[in-house]
Amino acid sequence: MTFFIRYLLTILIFFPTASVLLLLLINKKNEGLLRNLSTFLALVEFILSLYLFVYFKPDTYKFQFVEKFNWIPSFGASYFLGIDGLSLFLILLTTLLTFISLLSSYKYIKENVKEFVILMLLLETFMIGTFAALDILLFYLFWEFMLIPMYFIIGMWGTGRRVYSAVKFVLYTLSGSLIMLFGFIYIFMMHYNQTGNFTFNLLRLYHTHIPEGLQILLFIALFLGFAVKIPLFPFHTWLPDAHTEAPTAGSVILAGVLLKFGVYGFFRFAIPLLPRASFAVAPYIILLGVIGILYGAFVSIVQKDLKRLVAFSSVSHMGFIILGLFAMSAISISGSIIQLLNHGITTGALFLFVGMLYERMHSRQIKDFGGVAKKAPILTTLFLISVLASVGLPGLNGFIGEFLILIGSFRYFPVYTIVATSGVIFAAVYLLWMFQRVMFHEITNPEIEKFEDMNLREIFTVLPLIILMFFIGFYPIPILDRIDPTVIHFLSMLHHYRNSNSIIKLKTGLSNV
Amino acid sequence: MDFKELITWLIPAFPLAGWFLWGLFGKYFKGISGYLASAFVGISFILSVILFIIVAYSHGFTDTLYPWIHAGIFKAGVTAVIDRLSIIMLVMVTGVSTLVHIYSIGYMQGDKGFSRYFSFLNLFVFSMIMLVISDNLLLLYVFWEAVGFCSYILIGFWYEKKSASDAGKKAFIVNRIGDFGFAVGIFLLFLTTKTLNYQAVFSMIPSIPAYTVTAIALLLFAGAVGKSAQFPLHVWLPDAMEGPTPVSALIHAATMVTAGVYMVARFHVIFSYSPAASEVVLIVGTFTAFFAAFIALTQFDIKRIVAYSTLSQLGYMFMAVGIGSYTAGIFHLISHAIFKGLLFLTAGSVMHGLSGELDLRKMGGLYKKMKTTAITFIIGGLALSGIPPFSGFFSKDAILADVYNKGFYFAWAVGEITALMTAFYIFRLIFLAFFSESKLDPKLHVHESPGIMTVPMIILALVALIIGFLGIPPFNDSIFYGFLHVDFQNAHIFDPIANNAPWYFLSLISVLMGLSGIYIAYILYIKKAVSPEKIKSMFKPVYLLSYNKVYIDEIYDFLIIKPLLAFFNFLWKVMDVKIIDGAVNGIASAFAGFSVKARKMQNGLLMSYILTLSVGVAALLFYYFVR
Amino acid sequence: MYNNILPAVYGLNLIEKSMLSIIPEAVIILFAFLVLFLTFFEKLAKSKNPYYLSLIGIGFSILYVLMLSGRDLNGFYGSIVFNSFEVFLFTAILFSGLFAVLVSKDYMKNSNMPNPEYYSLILFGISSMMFLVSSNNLIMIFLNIEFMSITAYILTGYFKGNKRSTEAALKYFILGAFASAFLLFGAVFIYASTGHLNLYEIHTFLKNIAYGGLIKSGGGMGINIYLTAGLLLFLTGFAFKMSLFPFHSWTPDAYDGAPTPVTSFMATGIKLAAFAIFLRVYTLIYNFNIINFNGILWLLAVFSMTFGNIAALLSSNVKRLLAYSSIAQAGFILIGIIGGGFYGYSGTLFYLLAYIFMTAGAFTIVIIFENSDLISLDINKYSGLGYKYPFIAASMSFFLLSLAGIPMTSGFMGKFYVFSSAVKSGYNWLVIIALLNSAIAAYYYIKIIVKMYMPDKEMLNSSAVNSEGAFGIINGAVSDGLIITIIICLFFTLLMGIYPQIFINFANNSAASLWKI
Amino acid sequence: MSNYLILATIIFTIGAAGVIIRKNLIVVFMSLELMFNSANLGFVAVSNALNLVSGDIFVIFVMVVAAAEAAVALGIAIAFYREKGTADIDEASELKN
Repeated sequence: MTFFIRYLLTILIFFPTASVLLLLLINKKNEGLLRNLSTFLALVEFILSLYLFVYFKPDTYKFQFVEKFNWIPSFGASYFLGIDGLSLFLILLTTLLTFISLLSSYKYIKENVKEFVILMLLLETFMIGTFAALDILLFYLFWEFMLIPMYFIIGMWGTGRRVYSAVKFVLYTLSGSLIMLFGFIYIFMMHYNQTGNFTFNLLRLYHTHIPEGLQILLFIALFLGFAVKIPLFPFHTWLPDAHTEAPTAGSVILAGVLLKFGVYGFFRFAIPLLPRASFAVAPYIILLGVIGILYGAFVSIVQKDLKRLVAFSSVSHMGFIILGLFAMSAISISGSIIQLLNHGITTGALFLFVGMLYERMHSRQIKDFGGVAKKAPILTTLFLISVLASVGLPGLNGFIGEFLILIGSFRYFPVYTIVATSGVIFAAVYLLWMFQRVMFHEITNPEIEKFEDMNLREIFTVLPLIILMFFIGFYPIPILDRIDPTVIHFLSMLHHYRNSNSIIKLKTGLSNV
Repeated sequence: MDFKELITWLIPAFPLAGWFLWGLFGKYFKGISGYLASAFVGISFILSVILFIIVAYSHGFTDTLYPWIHAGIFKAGVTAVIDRLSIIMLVMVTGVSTLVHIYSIGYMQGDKGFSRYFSFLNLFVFSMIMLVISDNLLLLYVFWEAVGFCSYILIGFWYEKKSASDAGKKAFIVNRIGDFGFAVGIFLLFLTTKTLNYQAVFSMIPSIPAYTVTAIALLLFAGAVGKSAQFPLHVWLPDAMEGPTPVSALIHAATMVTAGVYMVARFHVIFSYSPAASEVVLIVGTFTAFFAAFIALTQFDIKRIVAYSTLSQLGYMFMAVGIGSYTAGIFHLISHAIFKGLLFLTAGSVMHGLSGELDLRKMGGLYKKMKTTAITFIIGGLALSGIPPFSGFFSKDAILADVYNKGFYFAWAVGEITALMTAFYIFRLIFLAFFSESKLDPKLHVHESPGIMTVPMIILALVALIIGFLGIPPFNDSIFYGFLHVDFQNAHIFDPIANNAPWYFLSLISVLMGLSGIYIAYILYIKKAVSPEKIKSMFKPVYLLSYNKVYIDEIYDFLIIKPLLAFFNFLWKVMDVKIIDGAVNGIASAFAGFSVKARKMQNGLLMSYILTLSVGVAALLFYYFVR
Repeated sequence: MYNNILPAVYGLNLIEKSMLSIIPEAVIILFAFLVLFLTFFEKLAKSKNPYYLSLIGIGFSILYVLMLSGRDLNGFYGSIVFNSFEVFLFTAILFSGLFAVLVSKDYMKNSNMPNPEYYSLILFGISSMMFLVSSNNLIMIFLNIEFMSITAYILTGYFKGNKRSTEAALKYFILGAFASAFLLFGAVFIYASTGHLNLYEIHTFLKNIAYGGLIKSGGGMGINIYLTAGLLLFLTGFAFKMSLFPFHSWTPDAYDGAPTPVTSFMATGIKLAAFAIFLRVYTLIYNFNIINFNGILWLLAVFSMTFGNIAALLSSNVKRLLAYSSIAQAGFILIGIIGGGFYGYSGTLFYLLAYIFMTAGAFTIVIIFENSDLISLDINKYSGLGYKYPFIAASMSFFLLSLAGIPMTSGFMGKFYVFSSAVKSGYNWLVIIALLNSAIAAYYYIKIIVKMYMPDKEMLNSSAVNSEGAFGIINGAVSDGLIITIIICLFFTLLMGIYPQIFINFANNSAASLWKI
Repeated sequence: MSNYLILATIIFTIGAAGVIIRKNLIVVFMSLELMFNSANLGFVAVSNALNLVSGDIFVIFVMVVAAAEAAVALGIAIAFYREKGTADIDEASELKN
């Protein structure tokens, strides 16, 4: 058992890979077995990941479940894993969503089932690895190879302009990450020049001394990598295409997990490595975030395609998270982390529902719907819950995150915060309007007449998410307790840079009220 | 937790349980769910009465159920504050809710969403209770939004009707606009006081610079404006009448819309320390009172008339809290809850009798057909127009007297005129509906509502009859004042009594106003001494203005909604697709162009290859020697 | 490393040492002749013997390389050296030769070309490359470059009666001869300025000048000019072989026209040998503070990358596409040399090794689906392969991703290695340009993957999936030699991507021995 | 010796020019030979000037190589002529883009 706990992260990372090897042996024809087995394995993975939660010590900021082996000594790269409060929950989210999206695609994925499940499990490996890696090279390996399975999932099972979207997704993200790689290499070499030995160990690189001007340049390099993933306002255009054309499972993973990597990267790499720069540029990044909030909301209001609408809505949501993260106050950062989970849960659920609507109607156009509520009460209720969670209705998860973010950021960026708060209104507008047009009114489209309600599998698919929405909404303490030390330590690493940059803040007129 | 804390938490627990039960297993309960729901709410009514007695003979207390959020220095728990203010609200809310539940059993009979209706009604009661007893602003905000959601879902209860779901959406969004201000207020408050707990906040308020307090107060008041449908955010309430009538009675007359008043009263410390903010409250209240009454003069939809009267009565309450006489405000809140609930229920019963007919022009002479309804309605009307000894007289009069005595003569005058108008439009309604000759279409079979509907109406009527006497003797030595005033001890008294006119003088004026209003209505619609048409033609523009609700909706639609939508479309179609994505694809196609050019170089001719090569060599040599 | 069974070197006299130092090449040449002799016997020539014979030869050679590994020999009066640098490169070259042989078997049979000469030419080519790598003398360099080139010319034109093949040979020959003339002429100037032909001697000579300050005191000006001219012209010759822009122009046509196994051989072996010898020459006689050659290399690298990638973007012929990509790859490899230092050179070697495996793998798959009608190289032919041949398509995607430099592949590690070396010595812009380039490159590699897995319906019927008589496919099954090649390449590409340390050590050893004089 | 080298350079340039401008295959080959031989001249000159022997050795090797190349060249040329029926190198333009 102790062994098991000691190497839990490794087990979590490579269990899906092992499952893939197992699945490779199964005959392509035997689809039922493939589906069930893969889903079961994903479930096992999720249960395994719960051990992380159980054995996680909430009272320390130190990295836990640490594993460290030499990997490439001549680059000073090592197989170095460990999690803190943030990565703990992101890993849990990953395993849960993978399971759910596998469960959700029983009906959606009709051909090449084998390839699909294999890719999904492969993807899981890389996602978990990315969250667990504390060695930059290892992180980058996982980070970038992750694109490939996702690319296949979008391209092979997508709809419409799937190839265009897939390629766009890969190239967009790749270009970002390559610039980011340059930043990493540069810091790596900088550390070498200072200490005379190569290392990719993140905790050591934190102590690299980098002059401010250079920091800003490097920050831009890393920023490009992460901002594309998030996606931050001007770099977001890959997202609607990818989301719209991807299969349901793909969209769920994309929205639920992949978008988190950008924020995770900022939290784990960009800001601690380049603290001065991050304080210097924080106002501008927050500006982008706030623009993103409003822009995403505005554009979603006029969308005609359900998935596209949800996609733009997640642009808006990620804006909130960025605001909270870069406001650099304990409250707002905890809010951002909570909101990361919320966005994963809520948007994931929304995509699942859109997927269900699509499976039944083979259309994503809002105008083709209307009056579904009469035919499918269960679907309507659960969908409504997720919509409200995404609107940020109190009592559901979304509210906690948004409120903490806003109340925390208000201290340092009052103006931006107020603007961002207005985003909440528009969220209500586009989501409720969409919901009304899809679910309410008289039935106009005869197709709706033979619209059947959710079956048991579908209910079980979304139920965990719905429960989580209520749970986080009413009792977020278990989560907040575990992320609090992490956040406090994060800020204590930065805190003596804040004052040194207050001048810059004053210049941009964004100092404390 | 000891007994009183236990029941404190049992009071919301029952409706919550109700919501889960009818929500999940509604279709197994069928009709029973209505009775059970009423029973649940009834239980919490009884419990709150018990709690009332406990509190009345001891002192208030607070109790934390569990810690909810803590992040950094931010802490908030699920905590209840039980003091006289909240307990009075509690009794009122649960009481009215119980009656409305019972009434609804009859009203919603045979609707396919029966259980759904009751589950959401229970959810609303739960949220309202929590709103009343919550002990920190975050919790307040939570349930502030929760009741908003309930009203959204209940207004849009008949979702097939586009108008209904539109109205629901409108309500939610307009409330959101108010809550935006409310939220920012909370942020500012937290920024200055570092806490959201009532007691902690109040204890710090005196030490905070006045302008900050004013800012906070105004922002919070924005929330109240949204929730209590004051001008300019009043637009959602009239549309909200699309919902089932009991819902209008409970949510849009008795309880939710009064939450704003409750909130201002609850934060009396903040408001009383900022005269400017209170001024604003007074102005908004006064204006809305007049404005709504003015619109109500000429409407023909009975529910809308009653709705506008709600607006104007809420205006009165805000006048009260605006001048710092909070007890008067709460008193009017309570009595208004009773008689306005009564009016809505009776209006609903009229609808029920006429199978959904709402237009005054198609009614008349109903008195003979449905006596109970008529009588109860008239009682409500008298209460509304402030005729003694009905409750409205005492409560409204208390407010106007305070306004006069604190020296706001203009506000007082407006109030009196509004009283006249109120009396006029409500009796215009009564006369047109119940007395003047019938204009019903004959094949419509008009019938009195069943007992299950009439009994609650009667009860409410009786209460409306007696509750006013809590208000005597007048002014600050009344029973109600004596009971409630202890909670407003630490309010900052910012304007002294300018003059204390004898109470009978003021009362006389307002009673005269009321009576004259009734008399005008009588002349116009019973005696037909002057035909309404003549007056209509006399004040054509005024009439149109009033009839079209001062064109507010149209103005909003034209000035705000349409331009915004155009802008959003621009953002998407041009900004996103053309500019940003265009740039991305532009780069791609540019590279494609380069590629074609680059492959032109590879033209297959040996000559050009050799040439390239030697040019390369030449370039190398050049690079070193000539340069 | 010192696990060899031969007696210690010290006992041996000069001749014996010299002989010892060329055993691996000698073995190959021996077998080349053996294969050649098979042509005298009809029966043997028809059968598969040449194929197996050459495999055996390569096997022996590898054996000898391993035996000699760790020794530090130089023979023939210092014009041939053998140390861990050669060990590394011989292994690489022999691997590429091995692949060339393995993939040729059924290709030859299906395109009915005469066997033995072909194999012997391949073997000669291998040996010439090995000689080139280990040569340490201007004469030897010139000689072996020509030796290598001539075999390459012949192999390119090996398709009897095939217009494209002949034309490719012609172009390759003329340009090649032209370039080697420049090389030769450069040698003249170097000789004129230093008076030595042995690299080590030139090295010491230049060192004395460089640090003895003869240049500064105007007396050496003449030397300086001659030297500059010589080195530049010499560089031209190498740049041609390394197919750097603007000396690249032969690459697409030659690669396109040649029989694909030969293309693969050229793309891997010749490039490898050229880079290796250039690396040695560069370290020995270029990077003194006489002239700064990094500037020129910088330009060459940037141009090659950019041109290669951009030209490849839209090309729809797989062989040409890979040719252009190889130009770009050459640019990437050059970055390591520019980065310089021990780190950079070992990075270059590592990248070269990685490059061998991924390129050979990619070409192998091209061979499989090549077909007597040469349009079969259009990438549309690859539509839907992912479903008919899952393993092959998957490995193809893997090789392409490796070429694109996606992590988990050797390509990424190599790129990372050379880039970091460049950053180490401060060539930031070069690295940024290179990174952007590899972003562009990703597009056309991915384009092929798209074809294989996400075909558009109308392309499917023109696909190689249902076209008959692909060279690599014997009655439905992909033939063993190809599969073996793919598996080897896959294995190494993956291993170098995931656990590169072994290979890095290997490369470090050889890079360390570059300066051993 | 520099004069010799200049002469060699001139010859080399002539050869290169010949390769570039002449269209006939055979002439191109001859110009290539010219280039090689200019190099030989250079070597001889240098080794003579610095009275070394290695240059002369190099020259011999170059001659050998040149011979070999010529053989291959003619082989290719014949094959080309067979297919195209002409010795004009502009005919070799099937492989492009």
